[in-house]
Parts: sequence; structure tokens; C-alpha cells
Amino acid sequence: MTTQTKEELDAFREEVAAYLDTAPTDAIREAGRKTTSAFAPFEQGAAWQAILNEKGWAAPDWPEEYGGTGWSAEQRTIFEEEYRKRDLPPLLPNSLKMVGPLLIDLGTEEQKAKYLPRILSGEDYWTQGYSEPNSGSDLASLKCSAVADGDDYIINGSKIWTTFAHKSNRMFMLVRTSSEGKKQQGITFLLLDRTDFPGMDIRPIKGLDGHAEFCEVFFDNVRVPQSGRVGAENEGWSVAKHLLKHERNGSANSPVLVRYLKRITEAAQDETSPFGGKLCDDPVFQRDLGALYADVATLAQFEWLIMSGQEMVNDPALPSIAKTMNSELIQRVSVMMTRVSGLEGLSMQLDALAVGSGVDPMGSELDLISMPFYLNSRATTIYAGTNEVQRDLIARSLPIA
Amino acid sequence: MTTQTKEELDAFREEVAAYLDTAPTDAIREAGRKTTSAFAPFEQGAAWQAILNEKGWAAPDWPEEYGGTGWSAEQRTIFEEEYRKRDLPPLLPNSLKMVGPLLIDLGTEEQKAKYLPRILSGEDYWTQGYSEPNSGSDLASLKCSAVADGDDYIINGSKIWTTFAHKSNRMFMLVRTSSEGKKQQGITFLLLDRTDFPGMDIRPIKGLDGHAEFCEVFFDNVRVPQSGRVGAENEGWSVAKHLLKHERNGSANSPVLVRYLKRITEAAQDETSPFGGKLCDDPVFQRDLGALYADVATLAQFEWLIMSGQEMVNDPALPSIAKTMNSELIQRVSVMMTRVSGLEGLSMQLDALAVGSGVDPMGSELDLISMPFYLNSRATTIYAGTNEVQRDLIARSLPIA
Amino acid sequence: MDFSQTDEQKMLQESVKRLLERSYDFETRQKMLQSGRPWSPEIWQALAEMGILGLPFAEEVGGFGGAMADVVAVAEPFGAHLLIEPYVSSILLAGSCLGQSDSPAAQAQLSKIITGEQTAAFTHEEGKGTADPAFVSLAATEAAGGFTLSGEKRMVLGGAQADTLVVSARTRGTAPDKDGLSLFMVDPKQQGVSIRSFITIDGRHAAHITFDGVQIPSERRIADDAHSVLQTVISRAIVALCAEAVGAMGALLGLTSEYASTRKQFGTPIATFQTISHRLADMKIAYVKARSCLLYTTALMDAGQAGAQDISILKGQIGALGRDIGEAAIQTHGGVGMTDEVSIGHFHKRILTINALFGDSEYHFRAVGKSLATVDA
Amino acid sequence: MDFSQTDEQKMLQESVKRLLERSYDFETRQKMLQSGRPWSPEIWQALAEMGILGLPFAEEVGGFGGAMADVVAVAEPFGAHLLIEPYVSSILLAGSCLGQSDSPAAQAQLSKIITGEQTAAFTHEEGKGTADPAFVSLAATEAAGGFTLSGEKRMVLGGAQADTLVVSARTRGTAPDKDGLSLFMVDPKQQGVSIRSFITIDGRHAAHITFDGVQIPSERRIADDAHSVLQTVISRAIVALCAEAVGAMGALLGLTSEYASTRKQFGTPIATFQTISHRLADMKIAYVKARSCLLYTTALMDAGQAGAQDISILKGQIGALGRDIGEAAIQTHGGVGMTDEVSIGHFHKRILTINALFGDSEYHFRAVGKSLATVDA
Repeated sequence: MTTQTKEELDAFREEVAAYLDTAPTDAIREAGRKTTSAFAPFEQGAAWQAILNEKGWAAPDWPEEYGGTGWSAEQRTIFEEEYRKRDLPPLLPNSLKMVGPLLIDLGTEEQKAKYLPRILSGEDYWTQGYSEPNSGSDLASLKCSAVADGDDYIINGSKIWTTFAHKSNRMFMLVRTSSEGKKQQGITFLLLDRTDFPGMDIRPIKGLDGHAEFCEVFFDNVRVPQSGRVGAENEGWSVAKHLLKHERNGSANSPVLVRYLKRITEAAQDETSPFGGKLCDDPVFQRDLGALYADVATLAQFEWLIMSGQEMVNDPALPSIAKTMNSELIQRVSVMMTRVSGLEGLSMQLDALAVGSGVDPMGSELDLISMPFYLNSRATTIYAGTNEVQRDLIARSLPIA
Repeated sequence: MTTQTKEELDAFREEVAAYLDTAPTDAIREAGRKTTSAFAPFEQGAAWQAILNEKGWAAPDWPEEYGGTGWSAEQRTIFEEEYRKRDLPPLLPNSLKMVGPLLIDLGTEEQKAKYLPRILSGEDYWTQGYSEPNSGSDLASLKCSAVADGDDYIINGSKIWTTFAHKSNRMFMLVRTSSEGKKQQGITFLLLDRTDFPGMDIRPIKGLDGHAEFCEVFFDNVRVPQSGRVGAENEGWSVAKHLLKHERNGSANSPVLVRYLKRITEAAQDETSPFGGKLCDDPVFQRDLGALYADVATLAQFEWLIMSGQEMVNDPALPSIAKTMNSELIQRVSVMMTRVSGLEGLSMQLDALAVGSGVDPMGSELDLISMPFYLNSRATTIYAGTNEVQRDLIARSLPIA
Repeated sequence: MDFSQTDEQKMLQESVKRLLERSYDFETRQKMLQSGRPWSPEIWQALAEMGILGLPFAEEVGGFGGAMADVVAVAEPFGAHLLIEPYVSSILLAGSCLGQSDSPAAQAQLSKIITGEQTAAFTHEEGKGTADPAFVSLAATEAAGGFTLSGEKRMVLGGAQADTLVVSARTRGTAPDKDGLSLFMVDPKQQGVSIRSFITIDGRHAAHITFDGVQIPSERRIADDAHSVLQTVISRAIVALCAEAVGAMGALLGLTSEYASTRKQFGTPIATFQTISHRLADMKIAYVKARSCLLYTTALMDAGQAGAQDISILKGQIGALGRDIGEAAIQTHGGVGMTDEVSIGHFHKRILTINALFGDSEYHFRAVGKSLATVDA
Repeated sequence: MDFSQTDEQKMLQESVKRLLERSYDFETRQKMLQSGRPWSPEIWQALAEMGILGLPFAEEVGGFGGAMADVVAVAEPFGAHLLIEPYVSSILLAGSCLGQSDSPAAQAQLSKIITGEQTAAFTHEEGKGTADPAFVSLAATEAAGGFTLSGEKRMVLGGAQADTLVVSARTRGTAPDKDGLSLFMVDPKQQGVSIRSFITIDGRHAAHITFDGVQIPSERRIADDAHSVLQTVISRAIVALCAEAVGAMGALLGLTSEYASTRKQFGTPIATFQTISHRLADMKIAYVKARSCLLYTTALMDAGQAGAQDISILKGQIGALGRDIGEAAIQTHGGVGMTDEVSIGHFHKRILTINALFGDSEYHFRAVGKSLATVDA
């Protein structure tokens, strides 16, 4: 699989470590420690991406010609490991893991030239306009319409759960351009150059954790150029499915979880058990931690197998299996976190959570993030196709007599 | 609720205790300790019922005029508690909890006079002929047919999961007498005076635990008198539903589970934990035992509320809720048992389990029953309406907007 | 025992329900939260006038001599409406401590609490999150004519708003000794008292409070040898909190099954998907369990028979079943359930808060198991 | 690391599958069980001829130098066919102990094992059910020219059929000391050896064996300071047992999804009920997890990097996931799944047995958590 020697990989690890130890600003580090969602705090995440991009490391898994690093799988893993160890903020996925790879595969040369560099640099943030208030799990029933008018489309309708739309300057979206045929037909994939077109209105929605991470976006006769279309008109469903592959087969999810478990274990060394002694020495804590860690380790093992191209990579249910495993493990890890924090997780600390606020948290660093992380992670089994839908898909892959 | 004083109840408890300490034979006691199913070993169960019947205590919850005891709810509970403490074999439910109460409610005077005394004494054992190989959860689709012929019916078809059919001398069953209308229509409820009618063939089926507890029964032009019908022809479904109420609202299930947990706790005092010390002192064991006990205690609380007539008794979903709770708790208790037995649960000990065999068990008394009990209890979520069907029914009772 | 509500309890519950339906719908509550007010003085006054604030107290101290079952009857609708008023903290916790004291100062204070003029805060938790008061270690050192308090209390509900703090402290011994505990009435404006106020995830105001050499005259010690008083007070508060949680669970069950019957995906109400309908069934089973456990334990308590194990079973079950119901409700609501704009998540956060107070389900389940394994030994 | 099977492994696996499909269908197996024969000598001989019995051994002791991945490749179909032949006990456990010994007696014995002429039984378990050999306490007391064995061994797979017992015993110290362990070759017909034979729930023959002053000459001690040998041998056997379990899980997944697609209730295949289809999906997720964990850990072992924690993760996961799959398979089959007549329950019992051997999932999960909490300290 790899042509690099152990010595080369060790040297690479040292290079990465040295860079990650020095490149991020304090605010970026703080944002990493205070990340309570799949989405890091916006501003610091963008700043960090700009720094990484200068080094050429913003998108390790992109093809080298478009700005990728050309690293081997081992190198990418080493990078990921060193990255996680330092609790650095994850880069926002919409642009780097979704629109970018999509344009590389299906975009016109003009689209690539225009968008890819600004995606890498973080200057552009692309919000995703898929779901609608009445089209969630049943995404294909979407109604937000685009009617051709000269070289433009006129968009009417609304989109919801658009992450960070209020901070975005671009949007990729699915619109209905035809109501004929099956509902999956008649959908078109559009890139919007701006998110402040006349007639566009963005309403942030506060989540359970008190943060406005997602928004509703209203379109009232919004005129956008047809040149933003990816793929043919009415064939947006297959474009979206293509994109989904990138979204789901992206990078390993287990390192984040391993890191959270490590933070839990560290915190348990300072907590006392109500049954005496330290929490980390408590057999019940150890058993529950061990069972959870074993399952996270299995996610890592699964991800290694997939990355190495083991036969199971051809299973059509694989993306659904990966999504289900990962989302449910995030939730279990988050519950473990709130167990360790206990009472100290009950205080709303939005001020202390804000990067650069200088407000001291009231409990430990783990206590600060436990409850927001738990509450936010309730969404993992809902977004990107509910786990109910994923299980439907998995069941469909099984043999029948 | 009760008119008895504490002194009267205490005296009653003493009377019951004294009787239960002396009345059962050694074989009956052994059968009680070796019960690994809702169904006690057949012969000793029948012998014990005969003894109890002589005392007039075979059916405490029957109306007094038919042989019940006339006890208050408190007295019945006291009886139940003392009974469980001694690990006596449960009486087989088919006759006492099902056919008996049904006949009391819906039988003709002739049927009552003929059958009730022999049900009480245990001379008659009634096996239940409901399910068919292709009609399990979907019981109403049953096909075993009864065609009227003079004063008789001619039965053709088969029944399955007929508990102890190979030991029974009577059978109550559902047959199809008409194929018109909805499938629930056209079903008739029949009592069969014998289980050795010409053309009847009984095949015991060995279960996972190695015991043949249930059977398949084949009917090849079996001629039975129409006088065995309960209710009108084609109205057997409502008769069966009536019976179901007795089956499900029968007696409290929690005392058995409390008793099993007690046996587990006692066994844990002799087991060592692989992490050092006694298993009963192991915090993980304690936590898991506590969580399970709390849920069993809640079943008991629920059963008390129902018995006392609390408002929730009117909820149409109640029987399904009770069945679901009880069956899933039996399974959880059985898993806990096998955890305590560990390796020692792996040996098949059918010989030592046989009452009166005189074969020493290879491990503890709990080890002898853990695995058979676990394996047998996998059926609790399947029989008497699968838990999937129960949940369908429960969901139907919920408010809709 | 009879577990059905008496006619009086039904009336009481109905009148609280009517009040809250009229004046405490979800939008009104959210506006109040956003206004920054810790709670609604109007509602508090209305509850005082209905006699609810005096409900748990003996008639001789100005109360109405209500049983636990009466308190449970009002606490269920409190939970169903996500009340942020300090009923548990000022009435059931601090108030009950005052009510169990024979100190004149305590009696005088209690009468102001019952009328709703003032509130008191139970200043007890030290971050252990257990139901056992023996864990208290805040020091009350005897000094000339009184005591000096030093140490920290955490998660004091209504602590920054209270007119009086009822503080548990240790005059001798070390945690977890049962001996040596006392209760003090402390004026929060007194020198040496520092209060850090915050809002809990379920919308209540709370505070961490530090005592730095706070001087308390002897007559403000309202109880010594206070372990059993504390245990009684906490046990009753646990039952009331569990009743709130059960009220919240009932609301979640109703709202979620209604939502599932109207929300359509794939052309049909989502309640017609068996996975959804079975999840609703599980929610109902959990609710029936929770409510059975609540009502049974309440009756046991009113019969004077509720032991520590019974309280632990209740608290453990409510915490675990409540979490299951809350998580199922959010999942069934999908994205909408993730927003601050609908009540679903707020109910869940109320349940999570109740779970964490006075020992979570893990703590109590283990306590149950420990006592079983020990008793049988 | 590459986790895909090599072409050789595929061929090996295919040839085992073909043999078993031809000669080891479920009905044939059941007939053999009912006949009372402990296993099929014909199959055993066929495996010997295919080189499978020698697979795990180095070439210099007469084996084929197979990697762990090779053993896993054959053990998966063994599990899928519920083999009752003593592959794990005679080859991987007892055989590997012999193979790691430089004693001439052991070498001689091993060659008879590899040819299938004789079998040996790993006589080690003392009822603790843990993976840690330090728990051995059966005493080997030094006596003139040898040792005297006294004590009991439990759950010795193939113990009553073996020509040789490979016995772990303690020459000094007490459990759980790692020091002082030795391995002995014992003739089961020797004076003082009592064997109580039985059948396990998954159809294997096993025995409890008592040693009452059994005299062993020094040259029959085939290893001293045997803790690390035992640990290695047991770790490899655990991986093979887990491969068997994964084979059984795969069979359950396939059989159950096929059954659900044909079994009709309410006029439609039960697989169309979402609760059933989601349960099947969960079975598949569990299977993918189990197999990922198996293949990864196998590769790690072949790379010489599998530590105790990796083995515990594997054993814990397989036990827990296997139980989930087995219980789901029975529930989906309904009454039919409760019978001895179909294979479903037999697969489940095989999985339960594997879970209980060498530490169950509870034991291993806790061991994992303990090592995490300790390493980080």
C-alpha cells in the first residue's frame, strides 16, 4: 500500500507536529477546545483554514492538481492523529468535503477555476440548501422551485437546516425545475454566487444548545443565473447522490471520538466518585468506558478496512452503515460526557463558551462542553438522512430468498 | 380496599406459611427449584395442584362459588409472596387461568359442571390450539377448518406451539368455520374432550433448552361433537379476546422475577469476581443488579396500581403494556443469571434437571437453571402475541392530533 | 393502599392546570425567560393565593397539611408547563427545613415564604450530586456567640434571588459522617457571601455561593443533628421533582404522538411507519412505568413506609425513563425537535436537570444494587 | 496494513467451505450429535489431509507455517457450519502449547496431532472464565523425579476424548502471580485422573477433570515459566474462536434475512415490516462491526502488534455483538427459532459459548476501561 519507510513516516509526523504546535493562534486553539458540534466556531475555523491553506494543507484528500497534498493514506492518518491530539477545530465540511470534490468531479472548468481556490482558502463558505420544512427524510419531495427565465432561474420557496447560512456567502442547493415524472426527477442542483440576492431572507434558528448553527432561508422571486447549475437541468438528484458519496466516504470519524474519550478519561481523574475514590478508578466507570471505547475502536477498525480497500468497500449499504455507526457513537460519547460532568453540566455557559470572551468557565473544561455537545449531538441521527432512512437502506442491501 | 386488620393478615400469613412448609412433597419442591420456564415440570406441577385443591387453594382468584378462596387482594398477595419464597412450582396456567375463567364467564351450565372440578383438581390438562405454522402473529389468518356434519365438526389442519399437548387430555382451540367476511369472522372456539381422537396426531417439538415443551398437532378428518363449542359459531374471535383478558390480567408477574433476582443475589455471594473479591460486592454487578431490580420493582408497582383499580386500568393498551414489560424483564433477568453462571452455564444438564433423577448438578443450583431459563425465555417476547404486535397495539392507543 | 387520586386532589390538580393553561403557555414562558426575569411574580402570587405555597406545611405553621400525594398532584402540571418558579427550592427544600425547625426565626421566615412575599434557597449541594446529606463538608466553626461559615455551595436553585439562604453545614466530623450537621439561616447580603448567578439548561435561575468567614449568630442555627431532617426534606423534594419530570414526560408523549400523526413524509403521517409507532409505544411504556413508580412511591411515603431504597428506585427510574422519552421525542420530531423554538427540547432539558439533581439514575441504581447485595449477605 | 484476503487464503477458505457444504450440512451435523459421537473422524481426517490441522504450526515442527489470517480464513466457515470437531482445543490450544515446547515428548505428540491420529486437550480453565492465565492455581508439587498434580480443571473441551492432556499448573506462588506456571503432558488414563464428561450447549464434548496426586515425570513438563506462552496461545485461540463466532453471525444474518423475505404474516413478507427490516439492518451493522474488528485484529496480530487491549476489544465486541445478532435472529424467526430443529438457536448457542470462554464481553470491556483509565493516569 505504501512506499514510505517507517523513518520517512516518523519524520513526517515530526514535521506535522512541529507545524501544528506553532501555526494556530491562541484563538484557534481555544475554538478547538470549545468545539461542541461537528461544526467548529465559524470565525476561528475560517481563520485556521486560511493558515492551513497557506501551508498547502487545507484539503489533504483533494487531488494534488487542485491543491491536495498528495499524501499517502498513512500520512493522512498521521496528520489526522496529530491534529486531534491538539484539539484543533475541525474545518467546516460543506466547502472542502462537499462542494469542492463535487466540482472537481462534475464542475465546468470555469466553475473549478472560479470556486476551488476560494474554497481552499476559506474565503468562501458554502451553505447547503437541501431540506425544506416539509421535506426532511423525504428529501425528494422538495418544492422550492426554480423557473427558467432567460439566462436565469427565478427561485421561490424556502430551505431549512442550512448550517451557518447566516455566515455564508455562497450556497449550493436543490430546486425543483419540473413536476413531471417521479419526484426524484425534476430536481436541479444549483450553485448560488451570493446569499444576499434580492428576495433572499435568512433567519437563524437557535438550537437546543443555545447556539444558532442552522437557519431557514426564504426565497421570494430570487433571480439567479443558470450558469450556476451543476449537471443538467432536472438531473440534480444524481448530482446530489454523487456528492453524498464524498460526504459519507470522507475522512475517518473515529479519531474525534477517541479524542473525546480521552478528554473524558482525563476529566475522570479529577472527579470523585460518589461511592468513594476517583471516578477513573470506579469499576462502573471503567466498564462503561471500556464498552464504549471498544465500539469506537471498532469504528476505527472499520474505517481502516474501508480506507485500505478491503472487499466490503463494495457493499452498497456501506455509507449508511458508516453514518449510523458514527452518529450513534457520537451520541453515546456525549452521554458519557454528561455523566462525568453531572450537576456541573447543568449551567448554561454561552458566555464562557464564546471564543475570546475571557469568561472563566464555572467547572472544568469538560463541564463547559459536555451539555452543549450532548444537546447538539442529538442532531447526528437526524441530519444527513435520518438513521431511520439509513436503516431502510441497509435492510434493502440484504439477501432475500 | 380491605376490611382485614393487620393482625388478621399476619395470622393468615402464618397459616399460609405453615401449610406451604408442610404440604408439598420433596419432588414438588425439587420441581419448583428446577423450573426454567413459565411452565413447571408437568407431573409434579399436577401433583401439587391436586394437593392445593384438596385444601381449596388451587384457584385463589376464581369466584368463590366455583371453587375460589374468596380472599382479599392483600391475602392473595400474601399467598403469592409466601409461595414464591419457597420456590414452589407455578401451576400450569392453561386450565386455571384460561379455560376455567372463560367457562365461568361464557360456558354453559353443563360445561361448567363437567369441566371446572377437574380443572381445579388438575385431573384435566387443557392444551391451547391457537397458532398454526403459517398463522403466528397473524392469528386471524388461521386455516385449520371445522366443517359441520350432523352434530359434529370434522377438523382438518394443524396447530403448533401447543404447550404440553403430549401430556394433555383436553384441548381448546380456534378453528375456521367460514371463509366469508373479514378473516376475524368465521372463527369458532371449540373445546375438545380428548386429545386422542382418531385422526389426531401429536408431535412434540424439542426447544432450544432441550426440553419438549410444545408440540405440533395434526388433524386428519377428526370428528368432534359440536357441543364443545363456546359461544356461537363464527364468533370464536370474540371468545378468544375475552379469554385473553384473563390471560393477561391474570396475576402479578413481578414476584417470580423478584425471587429470581434474589436467587441471583444469593448465588453472587458464593461467586468470585474475576476482578477480585466476591461478585456480590462488585460495583458493576451491583449497578446492573440495581438497575434491573428497579425495573422489576416498577413492574410490581404497576401491578399494584392495576390491582387497586387505579384509573390507568381503563387504558385499552394495558394488557399489551403489561405483556411487553413482563416478557422483556424475564429476558433481562435470565441474561443476568447467565452472567453470574458464566462458564458453568455451558454444560447441558438435562439429566440433573430431571426431577427425581438424583443426578448431582455440576455447578451451583443457579448454574443448573441459568442457561435453560435463558434459552426458554427467548420465547416470552414471541408467544401470546409477539412484542411487535403488542407495540402495534400500544401505539394505536396514543392520541392523534 | 389506594393509588387513585382523591376528589380533593383532582380539584387541586385541575385548578393548577387551569391557571397554567391560562397564564403559562409555552410562548409566554419563553418570553419570560428572554426577559431575564427569574420567574413570574404574578404566577407565584396566584399560587400563594390558591394555597399551593402552603400546601406541604402543617397547619400549625400556617400551612394546609397536604400529603405527598397532594404535592405530586400539583407538581405534575408544573412539569407539564415547565414552571421555572422556585417551588421545589423555596417551598419544598428551604421551606420544609424552616417548617421542621422549632426556632422562632425559622417560623417567622416560613410565614413570609408561604404568603409568597419572600423566597428562600436551599443552600446545600457541594457538587457531589448525591442524595446523601452526609457528604456535606462546608465548615461551621463555633465562634463567640455563633458560628463562622466557610466553604462553597453549588447549584443553589434560586440562590441569587432568595431573601434567605438555608445553609447546611458541618460543625464537627468529616464527610461522610452523618453526625455533626446543622442548618443555618443566612442573609445573602451578609459580608463574606459571594454569589455567582447563572441560568440552568432548563431555565431556572441558580447560583454557586461562596462563604468566606460568614458570621452567624447562634439563634440563626435552625437545626442541629440535621442529617435526618435533611434526608426527609430531600426525599420529599425528590418525589416532587420526579412528579415534575413525569408531568414533562406526559407532555412529551402527548406532543410527540400528535406530531407523528400530522407530520407527513413519503406521503403519509410518520406515525404510520412502524419504527416510529413502536418508538411511540416505547415512550408510552416508559411513561406508564414512570408514573406507576411515582404514584406507588408517593402512596408509600404518605403511609410512612418509603425507605431509602424506594426513593432510589424512583429517582433512578425517572431519570432513566425520562431520558429515553426525551431522546425519543427529539428524534421523532427531527430537525424541529432540535430547535429552541418548540417545547420538546425544553422538556428534555428539564428532565435531564431533574436527573442530575440529588443523584442521577446511575447513582441510585447502584445504591439499590448495593443495598440488595448487602441486605442479603 | 492490507486487510484483504490473499489469493491463497481465498482458496483455502473456499476448499474448506466446499468440504463442509458437501459433508457438514445442518441435518448431518444434528444426526452426528444425536448419535452420541463426539465428532466426525472422517471430517477430522479430511481436514488433516487438507493440511488444516497443521496450518498454524511452524514448518520445522511439521506444520504449514500459516499466519493468523490463514486460521481465521478457515475458522469462519467452521463457525458457519457449527463444527464440533476439536480444532480450537486440540490444534490451537493444546497443539500450540506442544508446538511452542522444545521437549522431544511434546514434538512427538504434536506430529500425531497434526496427522489427526490423536487429539490433545488444553486442560487449563479453573472456572474463572478469564483470559488471564495468572489465575491458574492447580498445584504441581515437586516430588522425586517429577511433579504431583492436585486440583481441578473445568470445561476442558474434548477432555474425555483426548489422548493427551496439556495441563497448566502452578509449581510455586499463588494466583494471580504470573510467575510459577508450568505446562505438563498428562496421560488421561493415569492413576488419579477423574473425568466427568458432558456436552456443551453448542454440541461440543467437554469435561471437568480432577487430578488427585497424579505423578508426572520431569520430562513430561513441557514448559516452565509458562505465563507468556499461555497468553500467546490463548490470544490466538481467542482470535480463532472469534472467527468462528463471526462465521456463525454471518450465517445467522443470511438465514434470517432470507427467512424474513419468505415468511408471510398479515399477507406480506415480514421483512416488509419496518421493525423487522430495521432489526435486520441492526444485525448487518453488528456483523460488519464484528467482522471489521476480527479482520483488523487478525492483521494486527500477524504484524506482531496485537496487545492485550486489542484482544480484549475483539473478545468483548464479538461476545456482545454476537449475542445481539443471535437474539435478533431468534426473535425474527418467532416460534420456529425456538426449536432445536432449525439451526438458528444452535448458532446462538455457539456464540454464547464462545462469549463465555476465556472471559465474556463484560470481563473484557471492563479490562479495556481499566487499562485506559490506568494508562492515562
